[in-house]
Amino acid sequence: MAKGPYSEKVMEHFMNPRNMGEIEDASGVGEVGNPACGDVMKLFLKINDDGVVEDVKFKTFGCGAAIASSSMATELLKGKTVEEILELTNNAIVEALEGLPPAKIHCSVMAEEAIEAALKDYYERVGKDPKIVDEIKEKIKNKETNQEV
Amino acid sequence: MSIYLDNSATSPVDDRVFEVMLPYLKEKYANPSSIHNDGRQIRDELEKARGTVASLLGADTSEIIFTGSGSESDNMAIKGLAYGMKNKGRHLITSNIEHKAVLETFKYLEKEGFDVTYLKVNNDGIVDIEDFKKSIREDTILVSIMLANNEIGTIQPVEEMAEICRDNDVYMHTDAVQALGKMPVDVTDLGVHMLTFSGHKIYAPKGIGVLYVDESLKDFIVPLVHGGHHEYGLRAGTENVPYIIGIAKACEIIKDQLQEDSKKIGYLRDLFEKRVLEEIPDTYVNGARDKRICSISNITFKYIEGEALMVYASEIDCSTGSACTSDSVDASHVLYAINADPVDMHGALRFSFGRFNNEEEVNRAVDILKENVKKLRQMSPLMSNE
Amino acid sequence: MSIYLDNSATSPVDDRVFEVMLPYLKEKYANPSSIHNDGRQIRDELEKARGTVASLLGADTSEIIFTGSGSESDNMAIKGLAYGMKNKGRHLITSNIEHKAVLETFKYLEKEGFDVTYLKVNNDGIVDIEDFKKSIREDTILVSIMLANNEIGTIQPVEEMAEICRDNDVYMHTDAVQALGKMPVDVTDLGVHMLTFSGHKIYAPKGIGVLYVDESLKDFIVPLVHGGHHEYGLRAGTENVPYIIGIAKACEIIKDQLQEDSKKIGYLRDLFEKRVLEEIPDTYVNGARDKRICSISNITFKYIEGEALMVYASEIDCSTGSACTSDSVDASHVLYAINADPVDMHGALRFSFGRFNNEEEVNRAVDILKENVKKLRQMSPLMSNE
Ligand SMILES: Cc1ncc(COP(=O)(O)O)c(C=O)c1O
Ligand SMILES: Cc1ncc(COP(=O)(O)O)c(C=O)c1O
Ligand code: FES
Ligand code: FES
Repeated sequence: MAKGPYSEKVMEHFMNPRNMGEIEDASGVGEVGNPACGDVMKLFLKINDDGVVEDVKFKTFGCGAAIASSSMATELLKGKTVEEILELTNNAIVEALEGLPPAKIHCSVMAEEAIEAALKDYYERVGKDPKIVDEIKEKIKNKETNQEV
Repeated sequence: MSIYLDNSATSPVDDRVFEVMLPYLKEKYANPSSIHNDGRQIRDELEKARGTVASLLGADTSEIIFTGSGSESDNMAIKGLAYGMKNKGRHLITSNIEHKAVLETFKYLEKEGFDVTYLKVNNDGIVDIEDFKKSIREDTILVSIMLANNEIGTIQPVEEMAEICRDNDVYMHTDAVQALGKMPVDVTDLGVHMLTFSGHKIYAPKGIGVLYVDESLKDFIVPLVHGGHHEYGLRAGTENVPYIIGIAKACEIIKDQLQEDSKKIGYLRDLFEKRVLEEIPDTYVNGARDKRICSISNITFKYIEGEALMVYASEIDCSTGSACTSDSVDASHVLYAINADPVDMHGALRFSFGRFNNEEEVNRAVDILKENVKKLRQMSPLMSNE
Repeated sequence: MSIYLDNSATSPVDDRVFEVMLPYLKEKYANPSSIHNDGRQIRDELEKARGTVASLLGADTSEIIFTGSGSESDNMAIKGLAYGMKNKGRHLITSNIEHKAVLETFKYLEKEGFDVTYLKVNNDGIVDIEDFKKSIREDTILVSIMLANNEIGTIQPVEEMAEICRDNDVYMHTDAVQALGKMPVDVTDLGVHMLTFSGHKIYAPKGIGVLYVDESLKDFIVPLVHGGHHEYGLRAGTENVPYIIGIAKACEIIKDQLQEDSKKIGYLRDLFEKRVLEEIPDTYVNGARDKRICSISNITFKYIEGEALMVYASEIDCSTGSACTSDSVDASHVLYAINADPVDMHGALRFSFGRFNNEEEVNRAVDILKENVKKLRQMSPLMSNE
């Protein structure tokens, strides 16, 4: 791949995005971003009765970093349980992509937010309080900062 | 080989320009300020080059100042006059679609105690003459409005404005960096007091600019670079002889073939635009199509993001906004100024055509765009159905 | 073919420098600010060049700013810091043997409300450290003293001064235009905050300069040229890529062969001087002979006028005073400063040697001078007898 602003991994996912498209009968859909800001990410999750991600698809309006982050996110999501999903931070996505330019880090944050939004939608659909998502996230964050100390 | 449709960002050096520069990078190296024969010969050749540039612009030889870039010329004109005339008044006028070299200079002068009016443009990307008239005050000393915009190519009514300036005893500068070589540019016809252009947009190298300064103004301009008496005492520093010889040749070529160039470049641009608009749905042109220089086509591809398209269509060299802003993720200030749709704005790309493009390249570029716009739209959540 | 002994006015471009620049005047023309692949490749190469320059100076890559000339670097350093720090103080210190690019900048700043001390030099052409210490005040913000003088070649005690500056919380700039390539120049060893040099004195082309700026200072410097974010926001304008690549190569060569160069150049200069002093009566060297860079020999030929000798000995390219003052009939401010005899002063010529001179040229030059000094002296009423 030609030398560009992005790592080879980013370029690879950008040019050949995995799991692009929509899921008709999704268990949860998350949409984040604002078209006026130049980025929208839509994530479709299919979660089975065991709480495991069976299928995942995305649609993204945005730059290469946004598209690559979406694609990488879907790969990381597949086969994970709901709890495991929530452990997935934007840092993990950036790492898996072998880095993003500083101006483009927010594109990976968007991917994390899209996952959260999709999960909340899933919780709502199965009749659980979507706030759980925030609580779990909070716990994970605390654990991380404790580890750093 | 990439298809270079980014001639407004910078142009290749014309072979004829390259050829005349060569001896000055080799055996003709003497300092034009040296009084020995080798120095004097270079001085003569340098002054002849100055005359060639003057002749293209309809100026006198002594009104041509060589600088290190278009940006430096803009800065020198604006700061030089503002500082030189600050006792006469402290009000300055410009537009909100100027190049950064102009806008940032005015922003700096605001901090220095000057008062700046930034004129709005209409949705076509053109300054309104009535607005302009109203903005002139008793204490206005300088107006700087670009001749042609670098992102959408729109031509400003500089001639009319310069006349109004002269009636009101106000000085007028124009940034003609994008205009020169694409339309007739004559300082007498335009009636401006100062005019900027840059070598690397007219097939000369990067790192040389020109500032035309009306003879009557030369005593008032405060230099940016003090020192030796180079450039009539307005810009110190040993002259960049090779590039001066080069930019003069570039001017001579423009004098010779402006009509031929504009016809060809305009034909290619129009062919490109026609095919894109017809064959790729949901696309449109930004800025007035009828009041543009022949070289620029700024096109919005709805539902996708410009940089993403650039990477997908990587065989094509083009720009999102101006090249200088590529390190920021902000959308272009010019598209904002013409009230472009805030979503569509992100899908705008600038294609700029030049002397060395050909029809085959243009057709290939359209085909590449077609295919990749389609691919990216399939990913876009903004498209209602696939 | 003339004998070029004017390398301090300007130097020929080294073939190795020429070679590496060529591709950037031809196919490698993309704008380094463009985000397409061609642009990014040029950006990488440009930043590599910045690293090469930094490495010669012992600086960090991000401390190197490319400008349009030595004069621009001097102006940028001095005005940039003066304006940036004017709230801290308004006192500036320099010497009276600086290059015009420095002196005229300080004269301008005096008009702008700054207070400037011009240090005298002794008869050797060197600033006195005790004088310097005494000149520092509470409100001193900047000292600018050249590393080597361009007319007589004397080396100033910049390292000692920089240490005193650091002790007193004052910033120090040095103009190393003549020093680079003739003696070791390392910003860490020197301890200066800013350092200027110019391409065309080190076998790169005219029209490019470098300013080293200590990282900690970059936020305070007010740019001369506002606009795009080029050069860390300190100098707007599309980069002169060919010359940047060229000046980096010139630096690489210096890093490689400084010792070899200085040995050879010093040998030729000493041979020249020895023969002139021995074989032409009533001649002497201006400035300290032992504290000089290896390349310059400023010689007074009593009883005759320098320009006349230059014309008679027209096969030799050399200078009366510095090249920049050649359009005035005033004698050199440097010779005044060292208290040169007011009559003799007019008979002074500067011969400056470089990488591409050879012994045969030097010997021929002496023979030519010998013959023509004799001829002119026969015309001179100042000679008691022939
Ligand atoms: C000591 C010194 N400083 C500054 C300059 C100016 O350099 P430039 O001609 O590149 O502006 C010169 C040479 O002209 C010089 O000798
Ligand atoms: C309209 C306009 N003005 C000024 C400039 C600055 O010219 P340069 O890059 O030579 O500084 C440019 C191009 O970058 C331009 O398009
Ligand atoms: S989508 Fe906005 S910068 Fe990546
Ligand atoms: S002798 Fe002619 S200038 Fe002095």
